[in-house]
Amino acid sequence: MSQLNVAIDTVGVADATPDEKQPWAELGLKEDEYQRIREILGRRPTQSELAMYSIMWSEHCSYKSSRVHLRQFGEKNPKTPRLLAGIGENAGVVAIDENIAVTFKVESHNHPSYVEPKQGAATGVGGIIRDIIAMGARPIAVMDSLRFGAIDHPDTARVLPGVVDGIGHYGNCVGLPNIGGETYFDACYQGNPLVNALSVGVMPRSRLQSMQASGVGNTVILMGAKTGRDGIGGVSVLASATFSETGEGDARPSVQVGDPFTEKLLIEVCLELFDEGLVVGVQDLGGAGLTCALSETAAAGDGGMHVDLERVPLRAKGMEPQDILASESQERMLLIVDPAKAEEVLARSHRWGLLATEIGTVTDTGRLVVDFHGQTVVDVPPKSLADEGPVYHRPIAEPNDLGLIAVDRAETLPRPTTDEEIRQTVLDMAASPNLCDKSWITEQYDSSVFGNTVLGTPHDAGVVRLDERTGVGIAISLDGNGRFARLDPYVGAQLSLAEAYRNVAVTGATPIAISDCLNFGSPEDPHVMWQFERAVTGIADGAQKLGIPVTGGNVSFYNQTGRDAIHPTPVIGVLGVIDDVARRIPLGLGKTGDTIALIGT
Amino acid sequence: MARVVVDVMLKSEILDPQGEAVLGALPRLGVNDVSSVRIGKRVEIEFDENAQNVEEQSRVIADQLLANPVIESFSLSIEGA
Amino acid sequence: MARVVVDVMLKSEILDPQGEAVLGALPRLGVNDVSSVRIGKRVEIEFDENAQNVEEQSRVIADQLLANPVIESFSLSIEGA
Amino acid sequence: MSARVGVVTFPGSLDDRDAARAVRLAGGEPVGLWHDDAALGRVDAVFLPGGFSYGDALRCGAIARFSQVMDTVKAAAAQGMPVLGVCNGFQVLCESHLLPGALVRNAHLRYRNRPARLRVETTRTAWTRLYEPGSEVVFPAKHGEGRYVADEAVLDQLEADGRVVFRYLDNPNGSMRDIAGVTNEAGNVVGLMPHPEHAVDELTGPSNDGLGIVASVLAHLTGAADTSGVSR
Ligand SMILES: Nc1ncnc2c1ncn2[C@@H]1O[C@H](COP(=O)(O)OP(=O)(O)O)[C@@H](O)[C@H]1O
Repeated sequence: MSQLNVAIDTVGVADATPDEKQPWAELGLKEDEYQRIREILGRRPTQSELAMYSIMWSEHCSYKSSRVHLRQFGEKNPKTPRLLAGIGENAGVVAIDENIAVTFKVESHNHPSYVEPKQGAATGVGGIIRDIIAMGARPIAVMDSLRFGAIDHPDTARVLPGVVDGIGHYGNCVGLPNIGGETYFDACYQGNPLVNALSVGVMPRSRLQSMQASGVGNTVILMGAKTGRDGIGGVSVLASATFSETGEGDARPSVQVGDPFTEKLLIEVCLELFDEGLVVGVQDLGGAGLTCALSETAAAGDGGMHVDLERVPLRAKGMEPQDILASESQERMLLIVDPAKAEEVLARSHRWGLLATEIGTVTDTGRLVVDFHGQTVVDVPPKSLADEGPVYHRPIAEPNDLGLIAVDRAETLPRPTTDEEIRQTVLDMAASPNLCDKSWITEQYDSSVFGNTVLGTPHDAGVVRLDERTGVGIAISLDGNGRFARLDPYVGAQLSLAEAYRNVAVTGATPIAISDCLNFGSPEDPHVMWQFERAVTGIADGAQKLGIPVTGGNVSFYNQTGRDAIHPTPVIGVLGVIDDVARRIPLGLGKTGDTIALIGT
Repeated sequence: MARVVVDVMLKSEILDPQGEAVLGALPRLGVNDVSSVRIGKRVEIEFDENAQNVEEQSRVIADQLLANPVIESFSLSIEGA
Repeated sequence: MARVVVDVMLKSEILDPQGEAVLGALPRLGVNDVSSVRIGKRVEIEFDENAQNVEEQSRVIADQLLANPVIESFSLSIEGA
Repeated sequence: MSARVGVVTFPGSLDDRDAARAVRLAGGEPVGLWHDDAALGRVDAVFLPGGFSYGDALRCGAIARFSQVMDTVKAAAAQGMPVLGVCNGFQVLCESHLLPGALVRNAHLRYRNRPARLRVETTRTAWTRLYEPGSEVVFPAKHGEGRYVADEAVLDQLEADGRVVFRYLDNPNGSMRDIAGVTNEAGNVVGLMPHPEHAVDELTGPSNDGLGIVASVLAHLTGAADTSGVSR
């Protein structure tokens, strides 16, 4: 047995030491939240439990500030028989025809990409790909929507190349074509660049997977990379509170490094297991690691779960149970498997050179129990972590400068009048970083792997063939405009939705579904909360008008430095279906003599 | 002429996919008793004959250009002056 | 436990664009008296406690896997046994 | 019966499906081969596809060289079996010493994806015999480590023997003498960086020039109108 810290904080210890001071505030919990945890458990939480609650009740995992507004999507979404899985799942799933379905989602990895641009962006791509796998789909393409500060700011020279390198490196190595995206520069993103990544996958409808840990006696398997100390920065206060640290200064990095090769193996192994019907439930390990995967699968299932944490293969020495639970190591998936099939699951992953380990069992206790070397360190109702987190009704107030902005109208700007001025305006626009050619970026991305990319950059939307025999395919566009949303978040969000919708439609595809990534400042600022509420309402109303549902998305708050928030930046992905990709309409002018018409208003 | 070698390695707790891949391949070469492989960069810098402050300058280069302090650490050795 | 370090460098006649890129960036850091920069790999191998023939095995690893003799050369150092 | 072309899947191979599609579209029968299997299962030729075998962390193709399948491929190549390596497959062939030279980091240090115009320099190989000598083809080139390097003496020898198979018309990576692909002495083993398997259909690629690669090997295997200098 590896050396066990005698000071390990078990449920028994917690019972015996109710008055132990705990660093809940340092972990981002509020006093009343901490008291609620004590009520739920009927005692003080152990260190591991405290770590789990602080993670699951964070803004990122619990959507505590956004939840009341996001409900609108469910309420206003048009009903469509195409929708096979919607909001609340890892990613929304829509039917293409009687046989196939696609799943797609856009997610942010903004702050990590500022701290360490290459790895932050790379792991963002990796994370969204695992969401797609978890639904049962083969990922078939990625897209990226990027916002940076001023192009000539020295820090942009650090962030931009790293982000592009990370997205390219991860997508290229894992073998997914990049079929489009956006790149904008604005000083408001200087300290808060936005890195939003979208992935789309395809599956036979019968292969749709669930995240339920159901079936008492079923085995819980952790598959993929070893668990290291990646990204446990916050939780490290627990350790330093009880024993002094001796190790090197770099012992607790907050940065995760991605390994696209392992991710590629995860894709192949998972799909093989799904096709063979070897999996009961599956969940990817994302930002909140095992904590999130264990509590969500257990909460979605019908009973409880028992886990022996010391079985988790570790990359670092001396990890405490709360470290293992909080680790954000990449390229891991959790599988729920019939014990009679466990051996075959392990064999199939080993054949690909992928680690897979039985770490627990599904139980009927209604509790998530985690033991570490035989001592119980977690014993909680899983729903209290996954579904019963705090919900806030944050105050909302219209920004004071809205009137000021409204009177500063484009019509008041000087117009070019002479030929020379018009010429100069055209040149200025062509040279503007937001309009100029982006091939410096896009040619660092593979666009043709899989041999199904029918349209990629520089077209209005990416078009991918799904089935070689029928020619059926999909089109996707990803669009956002923070400047419009700053002027009027309701209309601005709708403009982005309309732009993505149009970009899909002009390829010849019929739009059928929406995914969104909502990038905003701090929810504790009532002005930001107002922007958020307006943007969500705009999207929900727009989706209703257009007759296509919002199937999922992601909220990124706290994109702000001091009191300065970024422009509210809802980024919208629209997915369309095209019966025969051979009939797609590319960008550009046709032949000499063709008529040019302008339609619309 | 001074020759400076800067070794840049990933910090010990950071995943090193290159090292892991090599470790995984060793059994194919018949090597089974290696416990860890870490791969970093070795940078050899040659200064002009009469360069001043070689160590100081090397430290600046390593710190600002060669190593990414978020995930890497470096060590310097000066091989002749 | 033996720790072996293998340094792999591009042969001198092979162009090293990464080294050239660093060299080209130095003046921006205010460094003007560097004449050459070459970038290679540093591989740290840790053997199990009771591994045998550490040097021999390391040489096999370096020669067959870590360095490509067409373009690279390597040097070995054993740091403890 | 159409010829059977084995397509190897290493962990990390990415273009294996595309290679199989190209074989099928050109009239051959693709057969999947697994990196850990020594048996080639009665295939008539082998296609090593692009990707990042075993993660390609150390040096592209360096680890794939030690796979079971490569031992068998080496032996079969020595017996004259046609072997094609594209992108990572080319890197694997060089690392395995089935082809001379090495592929290193692009001179501009970035991964770059652009359609590449190539000149077919020789049709005296198993994989190019149906092209017109000197003709121009367009295949996508997309790689970060595709700069072909070798000793001057080796390069001179390749030129003298007519073993440069493809040359870039707009060198995208700094390859020496604009070399995009080479062959072995017998002409049965060919490696190139750009992707013929992504140029099989104008709907999804820049051209369908790549079909000629597999068509050539099929013609070679059926021995049709043997105008090439390649022995079987
Ligand atoms: N970061 C990126 N990733 C992938 N594709 C991008 C990215 N940035 C821009 N593109 C692509 O480049 C092309 C031109 O982009 P853009 O200048 O924003 O044009 P548009 O205004 O038509 O969207 C589009 O096809 C877009 O998808």
